[in-house]
Amino acid sequence: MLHTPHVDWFGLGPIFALIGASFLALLCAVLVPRAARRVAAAAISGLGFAAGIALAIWLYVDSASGRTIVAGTFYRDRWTALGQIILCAIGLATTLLAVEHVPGWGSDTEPDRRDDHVAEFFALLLASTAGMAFFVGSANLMVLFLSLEWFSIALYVMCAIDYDLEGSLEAGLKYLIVGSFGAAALLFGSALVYGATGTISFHGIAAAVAAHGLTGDWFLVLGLALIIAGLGFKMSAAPFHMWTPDVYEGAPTTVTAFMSSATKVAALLLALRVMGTAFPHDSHLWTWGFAAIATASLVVGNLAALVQTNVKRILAYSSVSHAGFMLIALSAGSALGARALMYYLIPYSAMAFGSFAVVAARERELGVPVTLDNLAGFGWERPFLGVAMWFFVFGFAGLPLGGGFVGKFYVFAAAYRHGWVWLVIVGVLATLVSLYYYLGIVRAMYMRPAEELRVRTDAGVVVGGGSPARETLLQIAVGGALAVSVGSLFAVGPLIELARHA
Amino acid sequence: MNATALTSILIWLPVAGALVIWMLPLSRYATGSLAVLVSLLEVGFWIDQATRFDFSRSGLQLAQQTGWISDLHVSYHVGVYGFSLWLVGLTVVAMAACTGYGFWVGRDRARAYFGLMLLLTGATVGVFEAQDLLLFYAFFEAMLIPLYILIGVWGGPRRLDATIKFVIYTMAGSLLMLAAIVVYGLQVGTFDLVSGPSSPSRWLFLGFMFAFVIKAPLFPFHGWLPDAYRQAPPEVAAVLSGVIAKAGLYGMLRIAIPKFPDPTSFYRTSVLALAAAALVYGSLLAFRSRDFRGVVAYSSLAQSGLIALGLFAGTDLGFNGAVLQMVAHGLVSVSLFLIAGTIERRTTTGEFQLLGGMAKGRPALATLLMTVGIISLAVPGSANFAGEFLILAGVFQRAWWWAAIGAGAIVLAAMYTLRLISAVLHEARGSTVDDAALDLRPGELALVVPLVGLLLALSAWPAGITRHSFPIGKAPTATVKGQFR
Amino acid sequence: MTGGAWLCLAAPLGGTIAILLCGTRIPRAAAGWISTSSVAVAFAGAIWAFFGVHSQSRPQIIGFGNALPQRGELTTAWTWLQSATGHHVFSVGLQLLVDPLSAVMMLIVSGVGMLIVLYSVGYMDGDDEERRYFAYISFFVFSMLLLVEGGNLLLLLVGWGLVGLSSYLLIGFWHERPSAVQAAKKAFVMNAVGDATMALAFFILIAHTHSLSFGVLSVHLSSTETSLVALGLLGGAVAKSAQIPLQTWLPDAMEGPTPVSALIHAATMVTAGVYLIARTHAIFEQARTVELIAAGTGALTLLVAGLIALVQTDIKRVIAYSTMSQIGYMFLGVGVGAYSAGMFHLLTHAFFKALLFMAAGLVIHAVANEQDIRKLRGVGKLMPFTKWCFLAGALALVGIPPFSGFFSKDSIVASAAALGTWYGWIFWVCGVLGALLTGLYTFRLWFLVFPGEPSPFVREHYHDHHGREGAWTMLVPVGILALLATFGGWLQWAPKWHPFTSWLAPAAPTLAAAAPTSTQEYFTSAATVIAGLAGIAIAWAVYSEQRLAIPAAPFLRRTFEHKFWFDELYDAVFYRPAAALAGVLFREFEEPVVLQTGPDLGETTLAAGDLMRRIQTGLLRTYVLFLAGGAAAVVLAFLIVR
Amino acid sequence: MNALVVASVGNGLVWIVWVVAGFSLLASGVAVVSFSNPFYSALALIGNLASLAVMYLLLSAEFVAAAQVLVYAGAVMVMFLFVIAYVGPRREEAWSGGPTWQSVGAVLAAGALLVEIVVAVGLQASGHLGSDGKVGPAFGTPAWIGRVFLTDHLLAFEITSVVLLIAAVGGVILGSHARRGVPNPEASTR
Amino acid sequence: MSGPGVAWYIAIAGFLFGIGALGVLIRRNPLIVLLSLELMLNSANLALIAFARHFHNGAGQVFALAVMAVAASEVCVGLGLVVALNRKRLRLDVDSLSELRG
Repeated sequence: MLHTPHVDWFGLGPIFALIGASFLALLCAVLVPRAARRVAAAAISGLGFAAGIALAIWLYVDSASGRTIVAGTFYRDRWTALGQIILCAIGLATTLLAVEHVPGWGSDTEPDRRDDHVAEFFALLLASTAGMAFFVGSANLMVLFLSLEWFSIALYVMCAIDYDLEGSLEAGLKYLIVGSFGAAALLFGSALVYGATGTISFHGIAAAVAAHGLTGDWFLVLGLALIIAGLGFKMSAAPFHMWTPDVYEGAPTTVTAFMSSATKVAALLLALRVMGTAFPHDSHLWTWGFAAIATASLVVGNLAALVQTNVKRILAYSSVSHAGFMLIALSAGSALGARALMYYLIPYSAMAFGSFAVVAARERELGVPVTLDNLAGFGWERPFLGVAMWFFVFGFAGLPLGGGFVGKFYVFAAAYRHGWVWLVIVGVLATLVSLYYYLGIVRAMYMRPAEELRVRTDAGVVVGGGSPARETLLQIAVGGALAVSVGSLFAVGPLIELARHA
Repeated sequence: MNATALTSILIWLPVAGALVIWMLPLSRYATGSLAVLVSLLEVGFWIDQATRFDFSRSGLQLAQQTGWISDLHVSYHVGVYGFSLWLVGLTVVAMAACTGYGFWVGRDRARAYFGLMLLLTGATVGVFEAQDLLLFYAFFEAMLIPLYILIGVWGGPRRLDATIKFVIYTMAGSLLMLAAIVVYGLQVGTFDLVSGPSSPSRWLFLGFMFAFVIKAPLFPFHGWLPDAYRQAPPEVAAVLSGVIAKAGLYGMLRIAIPKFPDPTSFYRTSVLALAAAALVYGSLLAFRSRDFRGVVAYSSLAQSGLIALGLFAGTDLGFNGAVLQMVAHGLVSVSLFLIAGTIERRTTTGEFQLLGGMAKGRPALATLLMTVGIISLAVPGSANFAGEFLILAGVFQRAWWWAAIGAGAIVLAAMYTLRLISAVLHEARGSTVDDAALDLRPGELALVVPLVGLLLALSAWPAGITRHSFPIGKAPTATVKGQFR
Repeated sequence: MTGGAWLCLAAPLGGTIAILLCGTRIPRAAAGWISTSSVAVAFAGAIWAFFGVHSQSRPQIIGFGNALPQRGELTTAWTWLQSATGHHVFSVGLQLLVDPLSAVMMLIVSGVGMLIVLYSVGYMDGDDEERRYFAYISFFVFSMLLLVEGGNLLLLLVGWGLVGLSSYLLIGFWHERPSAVQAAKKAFVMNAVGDATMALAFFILIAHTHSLSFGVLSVHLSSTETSLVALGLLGGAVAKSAQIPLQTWLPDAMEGPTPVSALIHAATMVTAGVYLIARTHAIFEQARTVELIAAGTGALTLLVAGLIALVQTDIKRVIAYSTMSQIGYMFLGVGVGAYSAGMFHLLTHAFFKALLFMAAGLVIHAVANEQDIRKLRGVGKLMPFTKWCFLAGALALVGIPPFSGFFSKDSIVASAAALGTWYGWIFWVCGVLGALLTGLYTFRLWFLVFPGEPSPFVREHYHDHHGREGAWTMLVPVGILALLATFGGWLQWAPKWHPFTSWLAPAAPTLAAAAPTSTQEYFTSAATVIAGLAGIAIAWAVYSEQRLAIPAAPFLRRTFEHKFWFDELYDAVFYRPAAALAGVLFREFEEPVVLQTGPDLGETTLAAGDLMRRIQTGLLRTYVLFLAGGAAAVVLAFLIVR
Repeated sequence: MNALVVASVGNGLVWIVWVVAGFSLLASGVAVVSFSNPFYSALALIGNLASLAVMYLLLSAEFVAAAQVLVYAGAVMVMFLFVIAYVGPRREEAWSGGPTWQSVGAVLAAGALLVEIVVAVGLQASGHLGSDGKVGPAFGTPAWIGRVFLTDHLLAFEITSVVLLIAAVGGVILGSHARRGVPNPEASTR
Repeated sequence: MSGPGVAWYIAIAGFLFGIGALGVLIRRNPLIVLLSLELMLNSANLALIAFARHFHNGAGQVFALAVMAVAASEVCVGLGLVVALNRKRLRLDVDSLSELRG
């Protein structure tokens, strides 16, 4: 007499694929001999993500009309599917990036434990992606919170997985504590919203607000504010961004690449969904709220990035500023804004991942943190990576080398449609400031005189990247990112169609 | 071949060339010759385009349009008008010469270098052919990227500051233009330049003009100019002052003036004042500056001012003169910078104290520099004279004092140009000028002589451009008022 | 006849191009011969054109825009410049005009030019950049012919500018000499001023008539505009013809080789101003005041130049000032409206002034390029031929009958008298005084240089050319010109026969007001001749026999030596202020403001960035604090707005 | 059965219990934050949890209360105490230093949040909150909870398990002693 | 039922939340910071339960239970980190973890 709800297994397909792969990878850790473990786990992870992409695409094609499944707790629609495609793609790229240099290897001085936690790393990668895949589809506050914690916890561990390095541990702890605080805020907010409306499902909330005229309800407003704060933390928007540079710098670069792209995608997509479906009647509040947060992010991110020398920090701050740009789209609170955000996310995630991947490559060949100084000459030694990097940073800067250009254009258009010329101006000025450090990276890679190329590493003096290991898979990953970021400039039409139907 | 395809080919052929160069591991020599070949092909295609162009018809010609960003009505729309045809011609010719120069001096990191030069060619042609605001903006920005790297990598000792300054300045302008583009496009519902209606908004006009006056540049927005022109490699400086600067002026002619008629007339006096200021100020500073490139740099500031005078005079003579002057001055400054480059290669400097007496025993160098210099000071009968005469005659019809200022500036131009010529060629031999400093080599002649030849041809028949920049038999002002439709 | 015109124009240009292209592949001398022959061909073309006009019996309407019947023909090669303007089309063709006036000028330019180029073959022999010289000089002849043949105002301006250019090139021919380069620049810039004023005048015409054909000169504009146009043209003429106030470049221009001085700065280019006024007399007659200003300028210049010439010690500079003063006469002539008289003086002046320069050139050439007349005493004894030729030129210059100057100069002064107004008589007096001065400085030069025993310097430095006073290429032209200077004036004696005037009548008819009666002619001739003789007598008394001592007037002498301080004036009023202004602008505006603003803004931004960095303390609690604070802020805002 | 209890003791007693529980809740909370020795803080937290459980009972959520006691006071706190013991007691002055604006800001921010919430509650209480009626006897019973878990919130239930698993893996990765590079004297001594 | 209304419970929860936040903000010992985080989560739980009571629906209680599990997981990872820190012989003081800054 217990009516368990019908579970749409296919609707959860991508997630199950990822979870399954995750478990398999975990099994590798114990079953597969150490020699083969890395390859096996990597292969499983790759296949898992591939399967995820495939299923997500199928899902996109199949679910033209969105609906909720499993007792209205999860959305099965193109929106979710699209998000899952992007996330799985990032995961796949991360796998490629990780294979040849898995975080958690510890230092090379101990060859006997070079494969420490290899399988676990891939398991966590898959698991966190699965969590995000859940996150973007969650249909009520509880699932939202749980899936958030799901991928957050996985990320905490991934950040700290290089625990022989103090920086990694520090990053992990900072992320954990700040993140838990943010989660607590979000949770309390959810509780208050629940208290105001008596339900936790997005649709229910909107319905209740409409029904009882709760638009200005104290608890509702309070909860909304706290939820925004919690999400703002995840998308690392100012002033909730402070953890970002430290964690991005401290975490293994592979993980950073994954976080900087995937987390933002998930957080922004979800924020858009929540605001749109659960709080449409309070848009007068959250549009302004997000506009303010966007402005703060643009100002803080760009200004702080100007004075950095560590490339990972620069990129971290730039990701803060880009959170600002995407929040402009979000704050427009219109269909155009949604499309703008959807579109922006594609080239952005590609560029963010790609740029960190390039940094990772440099880091691996030098063995020291990458700074503007020891980036000198990189462009000439590794032409492909160099070109890719300047495509990425110019794309970040909104120069027409990639989708970033059209993305900015879209965002501004959305802002103007919403009647916010001032926000357009802010964005424009922010872009102008950002040029300085983006150009700085290119300058470091190409324009420094040769004698600056000698860098000191703990392994003594090496001429920058004297004979770097050829990391084919890494280059493939970067190439993919490059293809996406450039391709999105030309394929604007189709991508927008995707977004429009989502 | 399909005539309209030419328009796109002119843009994308060099880009494709750049990609090929980056993909294939060619030798320096092969790379260079490939690049030169492509740039010559460009010239060929342009000639083909010019022959297919119907100068008597009004409206856009050889146009191509395909959707790009459908929901905001942004499209890939390219085509040419009479005047843009001439500017495209200027671009391909100048780029061919400059690429050739790079080949001749054997720039290191050849693949990167020539790829960027080709990229620059494509982007610049795109600026002059784009008929959609966003596309125009894209190309306008795309020019910056190769320029940034070209100056920053192959430039002079203080190149880093120069590049940052240059890019930030120009981007400051063009980003405001982006804002203006967004607003305009969403207001009128299309980003298409041909079908887009005119707008009365002064703010938008200022937004566009800000980008153009920085690019051109006009006084006092030329803060980036002296460093960039001094630090860039000579051939890039040539492109900068000869072609890129014209993009700003082209923007005024193609967008600012026709799309914003009321603001144009409202701000006419102010813009004319800026232009006149640039003319006089540039000439004065050119007269005092102590090195070859300094003189040319400030003189091109002055020339931009002059052309802007012609454009904003809003008279038929002014428009025709401005177009002619754009082309003529483009050729002149390209030749001058290339000659400056050859001189710097021989003497390692452009400082006037260290130069002098180079005419002795270097007839080719002397003759070419003399010829170009004379043309650039607009001696009556030269193409530049024709241009300046029309411009000033045109602006005279607006108000006599503009023409008076211009006439005064012509005298100043004579002063600084002659100073330049004699500082390099005449009087006692400079300390850096030794017998090792040979006369121009055949390769260099092959680069400069064609340019000078074009200038002389243009001097013999300036009407060739003034008659064919706007539909024959239709007054330019009418054409502009009608937004070139 | 147009064929002749085109041939006349094309030949020298062809010569230039040929010499340029051949470069060092031909011997130096060959360049000279190419140049000479090209100018000779031009002369042939000129003759062809002349007889073409001559044979054209009836006046006919030619494409002037105005329907006045003229003699001559207008021929267009192609449209040089064209632009719509309003409903009209402003179009300028590359067109030549052959009419009595231009025919005469073509003859003078190509004829005298031919002789002088031939002379240069000898004179420049051995200079290691001979080829460049001949390329330049042929280019000058081309430009000058373009000037006189140009069929519309713009083309005239083109020729106008090109002669200025070639004059610049030739003055600065010896470009190792700083003085030469300076002089060249000075000449060019001062002419550029003239070009600018002409251009402004043209702008007015375009604005009102949409055309620059000569015809528009006779259309009626408002009196102000007419005067402005005339003033603009006058400015050009004054600059080109080295009249006050733009005269200072001419003496410096003597830095160029002597043949250049003979051709450009005596015979042809400097007289272009006279031609311009004669050509555009229609507008000047509409603005009579301006025309009289021109006359006044001439009168003033001829006196000032004469006075300065008295104290010059450089043989060429003396002649240069005499040129200025003679052109002053011409301006006086065309100014009062006696165009034919002015043009006639232009013709004779071309003969005798070229002669004087070239004779001087012979001397300079023979004594190792020494030009200081105080060292050259008695050179005549060694160079008899030169001596007599020079004497002929000198007498012609002073205007002693039967030498040519007498016929031309006197009718100018006479036509001044013919005005009969007060200023007319002032002009007349000036003219007569000028004759006195002319006699004085000319024969000062003569007595100082030629007669008497050769000075030791001369003996020491004199070297003949294979037993002759110079190469035959130099002597022949001098001889021919001596004959022309002597008999050329008989072409017209105003009171009795005047073919020249009637020839010019269709193109530039003399104003009735300026047509002197025979009595005025005789009277004036007597006055001027007496004045001239007086001048000669004084010169003889002072410089030959030392009968008289020069009155010690130090102030006057200094004034004359400083050329009335015109150079100093311009330096102080124009050049220095401009240079100073440029310097100030650079120091006070360009560097601190224009170049610095960007970097300053950048610094400020970076400082702000540094602040951000300091907030990023690395302390976990700070981060949580910002998270909490941010949350609190958002909550507060929402609670307030809600 | 608890429903009977509540019914029998009546309002007054409920109020008293609530006040006592609430007081101990806040007091223990403050204690957690202010003890300098983590061990005491942990103990204080246990007290805190206990009083929370009482609150839950008052709110007729027996199952949650029970879970609270078992999961928290049981598992979690034990884990805490183990770690504290392993790390060894370390004293730390209660109020950390750092930049002065830091401490001030800390108090301000926390205070601001607190005040905002309480104010909202106050304003809300005047609104539709306040009232509340009877609940069915089944409310809050394990069975009922179980049903809810397996019907409406099946997904949440599943997710929770995954989260726990991931946390376990993470704990293993981070905490595992296996083949530690850094020598650990304590480990050897132990 | 009678007795204190939901509002009172929420007020308590608010206080608890504030206290927890304060703890996270001012304490330097990671263990105590973790404890403070527990306080915050618990305050949310209290609110949830109270609202569940108010609305008579189970979501709140289920949510609370889930939160407990989550809290446990967080603690698990957090303690793992603390152990790792301790193993690296680092002071248990979050302020000492300021290598990454600027």
